[in-house]
Amino acid sequence: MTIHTDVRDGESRPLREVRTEVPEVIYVPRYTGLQRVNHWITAILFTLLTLSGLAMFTPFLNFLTALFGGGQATRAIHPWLGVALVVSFTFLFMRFWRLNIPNRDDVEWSKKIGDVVTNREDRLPELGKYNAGQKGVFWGQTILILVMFVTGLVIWNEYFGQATTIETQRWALLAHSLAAVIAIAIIFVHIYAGIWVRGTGRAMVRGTVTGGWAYRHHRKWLRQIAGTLPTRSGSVDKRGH
Amino acid sequence: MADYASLDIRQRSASTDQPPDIRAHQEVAKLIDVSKCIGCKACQAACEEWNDLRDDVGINVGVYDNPHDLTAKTWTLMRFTEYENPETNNLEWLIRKDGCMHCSDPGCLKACPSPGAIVQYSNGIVDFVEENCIGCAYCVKGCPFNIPRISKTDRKAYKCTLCSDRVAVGQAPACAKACPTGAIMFGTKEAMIEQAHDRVDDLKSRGFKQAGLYDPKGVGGTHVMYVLHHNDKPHLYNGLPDDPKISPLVAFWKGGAKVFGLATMGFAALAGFFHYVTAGPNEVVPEEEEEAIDLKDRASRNRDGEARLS
Amino acid sequence: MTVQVSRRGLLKGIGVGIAGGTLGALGFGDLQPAAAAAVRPFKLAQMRETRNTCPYCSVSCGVILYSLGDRSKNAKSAVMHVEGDPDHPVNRGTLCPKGSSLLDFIRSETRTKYPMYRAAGASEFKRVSWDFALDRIATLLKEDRDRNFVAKNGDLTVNRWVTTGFLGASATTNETAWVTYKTVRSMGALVFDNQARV
Amino acid sequence: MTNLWMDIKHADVITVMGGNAAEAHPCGFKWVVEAKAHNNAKLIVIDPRFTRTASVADLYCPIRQGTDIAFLSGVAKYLIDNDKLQHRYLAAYTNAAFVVKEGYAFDEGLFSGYSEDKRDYDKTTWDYEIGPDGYAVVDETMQHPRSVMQLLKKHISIYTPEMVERICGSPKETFLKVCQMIAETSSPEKTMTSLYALGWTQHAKGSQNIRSMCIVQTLLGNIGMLGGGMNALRGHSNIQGLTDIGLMSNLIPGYLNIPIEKEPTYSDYIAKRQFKPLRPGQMSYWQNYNKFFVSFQKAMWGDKAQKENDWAYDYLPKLDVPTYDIVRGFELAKQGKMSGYVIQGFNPLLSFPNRAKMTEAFSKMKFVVVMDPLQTETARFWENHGEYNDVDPSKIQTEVFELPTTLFAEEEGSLSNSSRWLQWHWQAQEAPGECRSDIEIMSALFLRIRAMYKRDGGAFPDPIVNLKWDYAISHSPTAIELARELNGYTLAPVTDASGTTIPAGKQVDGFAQLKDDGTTACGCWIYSGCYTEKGNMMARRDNTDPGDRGIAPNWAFAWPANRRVLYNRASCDPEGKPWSEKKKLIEWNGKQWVGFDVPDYGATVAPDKGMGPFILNQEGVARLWTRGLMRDGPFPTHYEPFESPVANAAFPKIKGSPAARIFKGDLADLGTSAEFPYAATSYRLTEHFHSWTKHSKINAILQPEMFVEISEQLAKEKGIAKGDWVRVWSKRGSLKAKAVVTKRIKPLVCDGKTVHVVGLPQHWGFIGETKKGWHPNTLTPVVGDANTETPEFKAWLVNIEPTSPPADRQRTV
Repeated sequence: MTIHTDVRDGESRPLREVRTEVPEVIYVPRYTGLQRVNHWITAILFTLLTLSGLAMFTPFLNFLTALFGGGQATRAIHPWLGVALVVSFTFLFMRFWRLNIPNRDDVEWSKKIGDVVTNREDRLPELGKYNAGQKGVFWGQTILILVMFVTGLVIWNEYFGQATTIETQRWALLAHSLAAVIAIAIIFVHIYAGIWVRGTGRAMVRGTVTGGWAYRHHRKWLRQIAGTLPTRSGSVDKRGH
Repeated sequence: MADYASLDIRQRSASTDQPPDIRAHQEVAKLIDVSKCIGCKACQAACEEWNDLRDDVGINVGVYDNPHDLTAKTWTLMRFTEYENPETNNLEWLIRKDGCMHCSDPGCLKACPSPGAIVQYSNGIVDFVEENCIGCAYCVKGCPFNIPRISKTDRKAYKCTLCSDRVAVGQAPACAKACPTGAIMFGTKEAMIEQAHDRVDDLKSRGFKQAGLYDPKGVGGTHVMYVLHHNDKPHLYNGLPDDPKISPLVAFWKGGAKVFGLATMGFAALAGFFHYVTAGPNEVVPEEEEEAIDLKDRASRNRDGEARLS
Repeated sequence: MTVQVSRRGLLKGIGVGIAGGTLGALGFGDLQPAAAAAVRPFKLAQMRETRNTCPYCSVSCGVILYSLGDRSKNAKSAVMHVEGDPDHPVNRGTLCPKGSSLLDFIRSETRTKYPMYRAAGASEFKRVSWDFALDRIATLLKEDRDRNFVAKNGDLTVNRWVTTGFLGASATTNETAWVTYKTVRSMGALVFDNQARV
Repeated sequence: MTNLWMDIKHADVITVMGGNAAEAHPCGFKWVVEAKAHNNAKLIVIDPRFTRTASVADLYCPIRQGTDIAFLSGVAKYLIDNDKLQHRYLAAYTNAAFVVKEGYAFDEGLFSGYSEDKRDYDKTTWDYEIGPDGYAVVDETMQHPRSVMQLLKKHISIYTPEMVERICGSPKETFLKVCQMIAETSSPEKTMTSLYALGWTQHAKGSQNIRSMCIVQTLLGNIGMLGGGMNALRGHSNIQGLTDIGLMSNLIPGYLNIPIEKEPTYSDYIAKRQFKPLRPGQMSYWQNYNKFFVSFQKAMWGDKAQKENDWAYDYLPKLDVPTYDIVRGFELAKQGKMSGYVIQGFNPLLSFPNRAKMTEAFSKMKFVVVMDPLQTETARFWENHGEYNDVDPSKIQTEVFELPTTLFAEEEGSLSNSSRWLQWHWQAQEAPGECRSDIEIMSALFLRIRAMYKRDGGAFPDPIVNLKWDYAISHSPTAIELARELNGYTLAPVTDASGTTIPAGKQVDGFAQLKDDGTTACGCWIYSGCYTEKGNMMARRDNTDPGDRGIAPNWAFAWPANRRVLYNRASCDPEGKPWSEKKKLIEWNGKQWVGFDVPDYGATVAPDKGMGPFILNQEGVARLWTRGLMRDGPFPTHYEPFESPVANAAFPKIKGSPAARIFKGDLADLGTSAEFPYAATSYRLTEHFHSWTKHSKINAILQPEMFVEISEQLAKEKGIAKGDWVRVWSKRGSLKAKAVVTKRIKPLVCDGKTVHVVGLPQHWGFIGETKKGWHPNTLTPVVGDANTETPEFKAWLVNIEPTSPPADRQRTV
């Protein structure tokens, strides 16, 4: 009798018993545990920063200060969250910047943005691990976070209140809030993309995507890594050879 | 009766409600007649005494100004300038009492993100409510006169209250009451403007052709006004702004930027929603799963093949 | 007295002020607390007023000392605030930076509170009782007077004592000055002067 | 002040010279600002520094400190040369027309009768020519070569604008502008007020500084007028009272004198003082001297002062020197001739010249007693405070007592301000700790001493054991008991001028009721009327001001006789009509003098009786020429300060003031302009009151640290930047301070030589809330005014250089 292996999560380990139901999909690893943790820390910090920042941005959202234990606490916590985010994001950046260098496909893809939004995937070029949209999010946030970090320090009265002129601080305040607004908007798109493109969330939750997902959205990438995927003999039988 | 001691609120920081606005109110004002001021600092002393403030005992840095700047514990300060008037070759010792101007259009209040941390009463006084202050120092950036200061100890913003506690019971501010020469007068804004005009006439008769009243329109007028011998050059008086107004940056940040921001974020959210409603989700079809499997199997076969060949 | 009256009026003033504020806030829930919180309560409302004279320069401005406690048996009075006396014809309520800070003179950290004695050669003061101090001083004075009193210069009666000096304080009252004059002169002291010299 | 604070609002010209009213008396200065705002007055400030007063002046004129006499004599010359005089006033109310004795002379800066070795004058030639009628000879035309007017012209002839510029360094044009503005007020309609303080008194010729302005004011007819007068702004809250009550070596309350050795009997004494009138019909108020004296003796010794024992005349000590003032006191102490000092609320270690000498003097005494509500440097002269008070306690054998006293808020009583108002104040709080009032302390000491003399006897116990001491609680006389003594009371039924009889044991209404027969007692005759049968006049608080004269006649009590403007008779012309309706004070209504103020004149004496308005003077008129009343001359003369950057341009031979007293050791301690090229002066700042408010936190915040002020030019020469530490030293000592480099001090050119002024404010010491520092008196010379012995704090010499911070400040800025 043959020893079956289960490759659902891309790794093979012996099963105690032979399985009668054979899975119809294969799973492709996309993110390691560490990468996921890093991403989610960044995501949580970003969310907290958004909430605390917006609370101080407009009276309509001032009620959000309640989440942080009141206005003073919000004012005190926000900059520290920012510092934490910068640290966390720096790791993220070091992990992914190479994969986000734009290439010819991205131009092609961007030209066909119409097909992208209308889900006409078949008309798009085959892509590597990331599409131009994702790269946009990556570089966009990189720049905006940098801006918010610098301007944030300038308006951090507790430690840098005397460091710059009030005029500089006025510029910083404006830049900080505008950058934030754009960053938040981008994150909305980022989140929506995760909802819109089914099967994406799994990548950041479980670390894998289905082969189909990879085939549909990042075929080039799939081809690159297909060879590295572990063997799965069961499939042959399934085809009745 | 017009009530200048009223605590009715005309404006309140970071609030959306409409304040009461039906009663007739007298605006009050403090008139600082620089031409009568001898820089004795009685106002500073009276301010610290009345408001129970005691700043640090500093050092001398080669000037009469002590403390050297406004602080959370020094709400008013005499600033001394030695000016040699090129027209008369006379030395003029220009001494200005610095402190909150209680603008009709207060930049601090506009900038403040904390509901009710800064209020403006119907009598014109702009007051900080430390209980509501979150210490963000936005008021510092909002103020065209560089007045508010953040306390190092409790991280709250402080400045002259125009002795709202005294005015509320019909008394003049401590500095105005103390001023030995009457360089600081207090009363209804009308009365103070009238008084200022008498003083300006007197100064003109004494050869100060440019004497005038400093009540800058850029901030909608102020409730602390100056009589200046050189109203054409306010900056002579230790950098009193010639034409103060709320910085366009602050104005945009608190105006346009807010709208733009909310719009942008709202748009992003809605765009997604409507896209979902129209285009719907982007789903993987079973064929693609199989394509993937084939693709993988092919890849693995090649791999095994290569293995055999070798 | 007029000031008293005006203060009474002022108490009413507080009523009016706050009433006005409350009315103003009616129906505007979040405004009213702000109004209340913004304005510190007027601290002089029930303080005792005592008329006094600024002790510094010879303009002798009228001051009103506001003190805690209404002089009832169990309340220990303490000056909490000093302000110009609006009735005074010269200062009309105004005060200079010294007068405005009188509170800090009254409450000075470096006030003397107990009789102190420094023995010859000692490097510090030590606290002593009034009786010790007064007995010792009286003895020193009498000893010196008895030793150095000059009754006659030749056949002229001169009755003078010029080996101990006395200095009067020009911030003390006329009454203090008079009692000082009496006691010092009765001893025949001539080395006697006061700040008017400078 | 001849006038009063509010009165200043009526002035047309205000001259602040020898003072800095805005800074030292801000609340009084308000009336100057009032005059400017509502009387279109012009303010002139003449000062070596552009002060806070100058900051609101219409005209500022720089002057080198110590040259005021030259400046003012120049003004007087201008007035005479340009006939800007109040002629009728001059003729009727001054001694301009009086003729001076043969033999009077003035030559090379010295008056007739000078003795080099005595440094003093024989003043016999300084008097009027007395006619056969026993009265002074007068030449109405003022043309007599020996008439005061002619002598004055001659005396001031040298002070031309050019000479004034040479001596004072005041630009000629500015000086002339000042003259023109002042001359305006020769019109009877206009008045000038002169506001001065220690900027004039603290010179070796302080009294003569004031005299020269008196001459100017008299020529202009500004004395006795609303908005005029000579107004000494004075120092402490009760400096006036302490002087009135005579807490001085040579005084008896009310400006009576302690007898001198050469007056062994009462008759010798009184003969020299009951001045007879020098002109027919004059009052010469001092004719009543004996009434005041006898009443004083009765207040002191009651029944023990009787006609038989010359009213206990022997109980009074007799002077062998003009005065045992503080300066002499500490000179004696330095010589080891003093056993101790009893000091009430006074900080002489800082307040007197030459700190080193003071420390030495204190260290030589057996005991020092300090009564004060604050810890003073004086009480701690023996305590080591690093370089701020570098002494070795173990080497100082002085017993020191620091007795805690109450302060103004903790006691009741009266203070006399510079307007001569006696104002009552009340207690607001109990004293902290074991503080006692000065009254209790002095009483306790006295009672102990009296007990010892009663028990063991001793040197001449009589004046002590017999001192009148009948207070309800003998160890704690009340302020009211003492005030009643000061006012005076009857010991037997007394009939006054109006014929009414006051029963025994009643308070007198005023000094007019005092007697020389022992039926009245009065502690201080000029205070008579302060506490009458009507009650405490000093506690009156009615501030109504009829006619808006700025008089408020029913507020407190003003001496003498509740009179607010002295010499107010002079506000009317000889016929008794006010010179100016606008400035009306009193007038003659045909039967008596009526008006807003108490007439300084016989209330019912008609104007045609020929009585002059200056009733305290024998002449009945104002003195342009002071006879022998001043030790250093009948006319003011320019003398340089004892330490001066330049020689006397007017009288090159003369150094300092010829008649000013200076002790040997102190003479040796004078520096030369070669060694110490810069003209130093010390003064107050508005943020502080002497060495007192450095104990008050707020004042310490407002002006935390000792500094010196120098011109930008001197700073450049010396390489000093603002805020730098500098060392300033004189022949007598050295101190460190921060440098304030300012445009408000400009180098002056005197007699072709550039003179740099160095200003040293005097508010810091080694105890209190402020940063530790030095007092300028570490450096000042010990030389007193010829008439008052007030030290020359305003003009002396120093050198200056950049330096390192004091040890305790090395780390900080």
